[in-house]
Amino acid sequence: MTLDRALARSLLKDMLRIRRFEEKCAELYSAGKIRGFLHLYIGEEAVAAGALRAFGPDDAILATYREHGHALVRGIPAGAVMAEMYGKAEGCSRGRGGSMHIFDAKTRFYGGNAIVAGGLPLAAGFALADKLMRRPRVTACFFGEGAVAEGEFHESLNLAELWKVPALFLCENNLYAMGTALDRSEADTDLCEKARSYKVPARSVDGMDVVAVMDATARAAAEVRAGGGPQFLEFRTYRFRAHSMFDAELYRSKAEVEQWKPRCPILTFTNRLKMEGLIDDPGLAAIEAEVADEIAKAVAFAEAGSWEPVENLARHVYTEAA
Amino acid sequence: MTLDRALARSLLKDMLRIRRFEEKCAELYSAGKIRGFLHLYIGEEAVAAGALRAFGPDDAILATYREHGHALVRGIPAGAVMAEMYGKAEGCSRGRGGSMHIFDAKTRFYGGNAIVAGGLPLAAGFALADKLMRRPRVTACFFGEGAVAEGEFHESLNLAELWKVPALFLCENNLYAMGTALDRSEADTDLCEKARSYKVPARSVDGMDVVAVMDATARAAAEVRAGGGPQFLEFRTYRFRAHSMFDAELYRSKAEVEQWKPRCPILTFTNRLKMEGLIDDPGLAAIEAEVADEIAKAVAFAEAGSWEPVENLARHVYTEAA
Amino acid sequence: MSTTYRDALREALREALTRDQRVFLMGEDVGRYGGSYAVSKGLLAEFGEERIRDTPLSESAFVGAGIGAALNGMLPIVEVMTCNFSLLALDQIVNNAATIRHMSGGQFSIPLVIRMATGAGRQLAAQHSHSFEGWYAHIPGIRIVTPATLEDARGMLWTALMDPDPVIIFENAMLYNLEGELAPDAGAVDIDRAVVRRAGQDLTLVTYGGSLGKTLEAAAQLAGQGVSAEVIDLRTLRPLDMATVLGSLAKTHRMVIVDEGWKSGSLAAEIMARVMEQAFYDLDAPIARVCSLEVPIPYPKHLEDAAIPQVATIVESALRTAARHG
Amino acid sequence: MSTTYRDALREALREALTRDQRVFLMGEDVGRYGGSYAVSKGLLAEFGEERIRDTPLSESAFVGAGIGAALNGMLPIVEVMTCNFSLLALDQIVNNAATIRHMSGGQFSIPLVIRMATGAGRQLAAQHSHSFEGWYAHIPGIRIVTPATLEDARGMLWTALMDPDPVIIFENAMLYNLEGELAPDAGAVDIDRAVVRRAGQDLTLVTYGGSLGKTLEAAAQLAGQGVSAEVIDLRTLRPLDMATVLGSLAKTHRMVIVDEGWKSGSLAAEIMARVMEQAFYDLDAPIARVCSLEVPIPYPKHLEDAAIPQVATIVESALRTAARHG
Ligand SMILES: Cc1ncc(C[n+]2csc(CCOP(=O)(O)OP(=O)(O)O)c2C)c(N)n1
Ligand SMILES: Cc1ncc(C[n+]2csc(CCOP(=O)(O)OP(=O)(O)O)c2C)c(N)n1
Ligand SMILES: [Mg+2]
Ligand SMILES: [Mg+2]
Repeated sequence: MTLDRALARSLLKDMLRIRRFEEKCAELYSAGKIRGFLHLYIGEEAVAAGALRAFGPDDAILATYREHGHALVRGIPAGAVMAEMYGKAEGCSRGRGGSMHIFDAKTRFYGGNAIVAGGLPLAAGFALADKLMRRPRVTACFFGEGAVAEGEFHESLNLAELWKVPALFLCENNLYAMGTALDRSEADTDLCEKARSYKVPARSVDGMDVVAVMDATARAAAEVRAGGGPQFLEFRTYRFRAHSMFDAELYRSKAEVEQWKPRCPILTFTNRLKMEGLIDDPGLAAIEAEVADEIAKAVAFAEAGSWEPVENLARHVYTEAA
Repeated sequence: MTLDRALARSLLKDMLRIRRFEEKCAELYSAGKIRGFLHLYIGEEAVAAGALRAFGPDDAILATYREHGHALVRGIPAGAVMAEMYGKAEGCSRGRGGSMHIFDAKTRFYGGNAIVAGGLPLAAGFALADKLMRRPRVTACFFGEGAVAEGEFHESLNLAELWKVPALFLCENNLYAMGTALDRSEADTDLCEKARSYKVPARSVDGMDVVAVMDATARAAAEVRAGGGPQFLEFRTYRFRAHSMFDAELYRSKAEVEQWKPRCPILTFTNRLKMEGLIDDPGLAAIEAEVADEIAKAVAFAEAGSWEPVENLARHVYTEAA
Repeated sequence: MSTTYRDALREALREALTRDQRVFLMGEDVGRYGGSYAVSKGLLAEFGEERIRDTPLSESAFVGAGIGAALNGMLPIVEVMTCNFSLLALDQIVNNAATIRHMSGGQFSIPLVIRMATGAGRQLAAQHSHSFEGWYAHIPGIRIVTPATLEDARGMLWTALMDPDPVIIFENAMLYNLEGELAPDAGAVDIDRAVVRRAGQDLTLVTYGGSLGKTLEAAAQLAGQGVSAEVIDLRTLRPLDMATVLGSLAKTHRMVIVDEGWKSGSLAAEIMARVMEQAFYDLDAPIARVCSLEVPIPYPKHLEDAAIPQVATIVESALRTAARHG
Repeated sequence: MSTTYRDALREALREALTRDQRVFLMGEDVGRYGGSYAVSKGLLAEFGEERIRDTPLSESAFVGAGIGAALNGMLPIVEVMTCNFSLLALDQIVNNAATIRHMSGGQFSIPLVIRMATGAGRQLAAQHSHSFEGWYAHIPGIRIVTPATLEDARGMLWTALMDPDPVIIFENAMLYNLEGELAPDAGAVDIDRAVVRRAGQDLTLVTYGGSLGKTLEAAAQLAGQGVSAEVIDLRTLRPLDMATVLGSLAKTHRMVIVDEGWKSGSLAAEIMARVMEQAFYDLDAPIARVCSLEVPIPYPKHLEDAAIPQVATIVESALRTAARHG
């Protein structure tokens, strides 16, 4: 398809926001400002940036522990996300969740789930609620290809199709689950075939191409919203960084990673836009400047944030009496 | 295939042993001699009778709570099975398991599992052990079609195929899981397709035809034993009785059950044998007499059995020091 | 009016389904089969398939779906056929239902109710006889209730549904046939307080769920032997209403806890620990507990009986405790 | 020789794999990745893919497969990456591993070892910080061990493998980097007995696993304040070695239990209950417990610290208990 200039810029900017935000996170991790597990999405930005455009404010998003990108694109303010990474009370989860547990009621962003496949049953139920209430909403559930081996994938896809609920299952196939390559975890690496064994319509999409992701998700979401039942999309992508900050990457070669680098979704999209005359170097620099500014402000916001008082630790285990 | 007389007689006798044994069990349940849950296999006899011939004494059998038939055909003495149903110390599980938990080390019969799909992960591991030890053995795992919806099915089939272990997954599709019809529990009712989504070779077999069951299982077991990896067989069958003694059968009509009755595996096989001249009425009567005798002795054995002393209750939670 | 525990539960379901369109029931065989313990019999015809939903055998997914539906505005009631199978859904219960509120900084409520049968006594053997309610009470973020009477069977569901947090209702399978009188206008009950089911002076018997009947029977026998036992029904195992327990202890100074869970790590242990922390000097004798023997529950009646609390063992333990010097 | 807890565990794995061909290790990322805590790093190269088996993300199936393999003659070691994920496999552990021996009348052994990381302290937040070892200790039919020292990290595995019943080894994740001296000939250790890690007169501190270090540190601080604390490392949480615990209590008459599990229904509660049952009159003061706060463990350091036992809270509790009158 041909892109208009505004959309092109916006897609590129979203990818850059994720990339630069996470590069900053990696830095802040080294500086000890961010702790615990930090899972970077670098290399996979086209998926969040392309897919999330398909959803409106009433739709619900469920993601994994590798969800900074989704949070930013969904519209959670970068400051609130960064403050969450710091563990500050101004974070979107009041700092309690950290990198892996980004939640935001306003944008209907329901985590941030650190149990692999833990979000899939939730998604089936989310979508069921909308169906029962006759609300034309879609539940978008992101997960990695590692989740496909878990029983929850099987049970949830079956349930979703059996009940024809408006859920869209979005599999980010980056070829590895920690150190386990897909062909070492699935007897049949054709993930769409699996979805189809529940009669769930399924498609594979080039997850390094933000436009392809956007188009495929828009189409699938529209069909799901129209009441056609759940769908499954596989985004073929690649993670450029280690699984987490603790990962020594013994399981893949540097050469393999380098081979993927030319397919970097930001690089290829930028090239395309340049070729099509949709962006030029000053335009690019302007985006980078805006992004840098947003991130600098987010860091400042997080730095200026406060620590939740220890007295509040036991609050919100249960609902507090009004 | 043409049957020889001895084999024909033996197959028929095995089915009759199950049928008469369970009819007796139902009687004994009414009399209060058997308690708890009792799941009858009546109508499905061709599966156990036909399938179990494929396995030798070194193979391992795992079954469900609907396993009296498998236990008898596998060669656990009817007396030990009946004593188990009574809860007597002479039962094959010392009476502790009852109807749902028949175990027998001698015949390598590993339960008797009352958690739906609970045996599938075990089977993958059983077979893995044989593969690692280079033993040409097969692990046979029986389960109902209801188990297919559980995550354990998905995880176990994937693991088995990924590791190419010598397991044979034997699905007894009697169309209902308690009161839930297959098309109300599976978005796609083609169970073989599911197995194939893990690359596990799969076939559907008429589970009301003891010879078809025998042939299909023999072929599959031979291939599994030869190192070809796991296989899946679906036996299409039907349960004539209620799910358990507590089931009011609200979920299916009497007419539906009656429609299946002419396909009774014992009836059809007897007719076939008569037509082929492989059995006559006196021959049939002789089998019935042998079976009646075996069951009468089993009941007498169970009746004469003893109750395990209460002092032994806590034994065998852990291995006892030698 | 005369009714049963089962019918009282069904009335509660019917009321909830009628009162609020956000309520629906789902679980294995709750619809066509009528519920494995016939609790939901007839509801499918009355409320239709959308609201009485049979699920496939997929405990993790349908419990998780209940959590998701609750997060998205519904008031789901999920039936897990028995607590024995709930282990398959435990990840969803612990890591999602019990956790999302706190982990998200209090942004989300999960007004979910999970019902499950619990307990031994029907000769269903090792994989169908667990009493996990006390064990579940270890988990912060959920509430555990154990209706032991017709009133509570009738009334706890609505209260639980109105609780914005997840509540698990454990129904002891031996109670379904319990018969008795129930006021025609019986409705929601408080689930914050334990209740004194029988007043007494000499000794406090603390129990809940399936053991209440046995404990009351033991108290009656003890009265015949000159020991006046007060019987407390905890009703809610998490959070525990220690005020009622300690109030009784302040009067009797002696206590026996009856709890069908396995002894080690039982709820009974927790109550003993709390008494030690909060009212040690009120004790005239050590607290005793009557729990299940630490074995997978066996099938034969005599062994099953010997494995779980019985009237005789309760009486025996109470007499010993009453006689002990502090 | 100087080593770490992690290396000691690896040595134990290496020894087991070398000594017995029936031993194999399986779990998520134990092979190519080297183990999520690098415990099995290098073992794939040494022992090959058959014996160091990476599994898909399928906790229920691969734990169940371990049980099946053990039933069929192997000595499997299954690594569940962390105990947080073990809930997905709990049905297999409870309903098969812990149950088959008893339910079959003693016919079958399941010589399986399951290893899992446990505990908080690394800012991994609510879904990655559970301490479930005390909770698992409720289940009859399994043994629970918690190596807290280099010797035990090195020695418990082989003993566990030789146990014909299933053993779960909980490795506190904060211990992996623990450094110290280990005898070059260190080998299998007894897992039946608790151990006195520091002798004392005034007070008994009972603990295990990740809290041992903090408790010893607290004891050192207490010594500075004139309180002589004896420190007991339980080592095995099921079955409990109460003889060692009560032996110490008979001397000190006062006790504090340090246990990273959530307080309600903690292992600490069980020990308090057992002391009440078995040695009530030895107590000069109520036993106190220092447990985790009943919250999903939050991410920020200051809140995580506040949620789990710390040296200061142990010292404080010990001083209060030492000062209390019986
Ligand atoms: C149930 C469960 N098991 C194991 C883990 C540990 N773990 C965290 S991420 C991960 C790999 C997941 O891979 P994938 O689903 O492909 O997502 P990716 O990290 O590649 O985005 C593993 C094994 C976990 N968090 N949850
Ligand atoms: C995990 C689990 N969930 C629920 C049950 C209760 N239950 C026992 S048998 C059964 C139906 C199983 O159907 P299927 O697998 O088709 O076997 P069949 O009884 O038809 O032989 C159910 C739901 C159980 N035993 N285990
Ligand atoms: Mg991946
Ligand atoms: Mg069936």
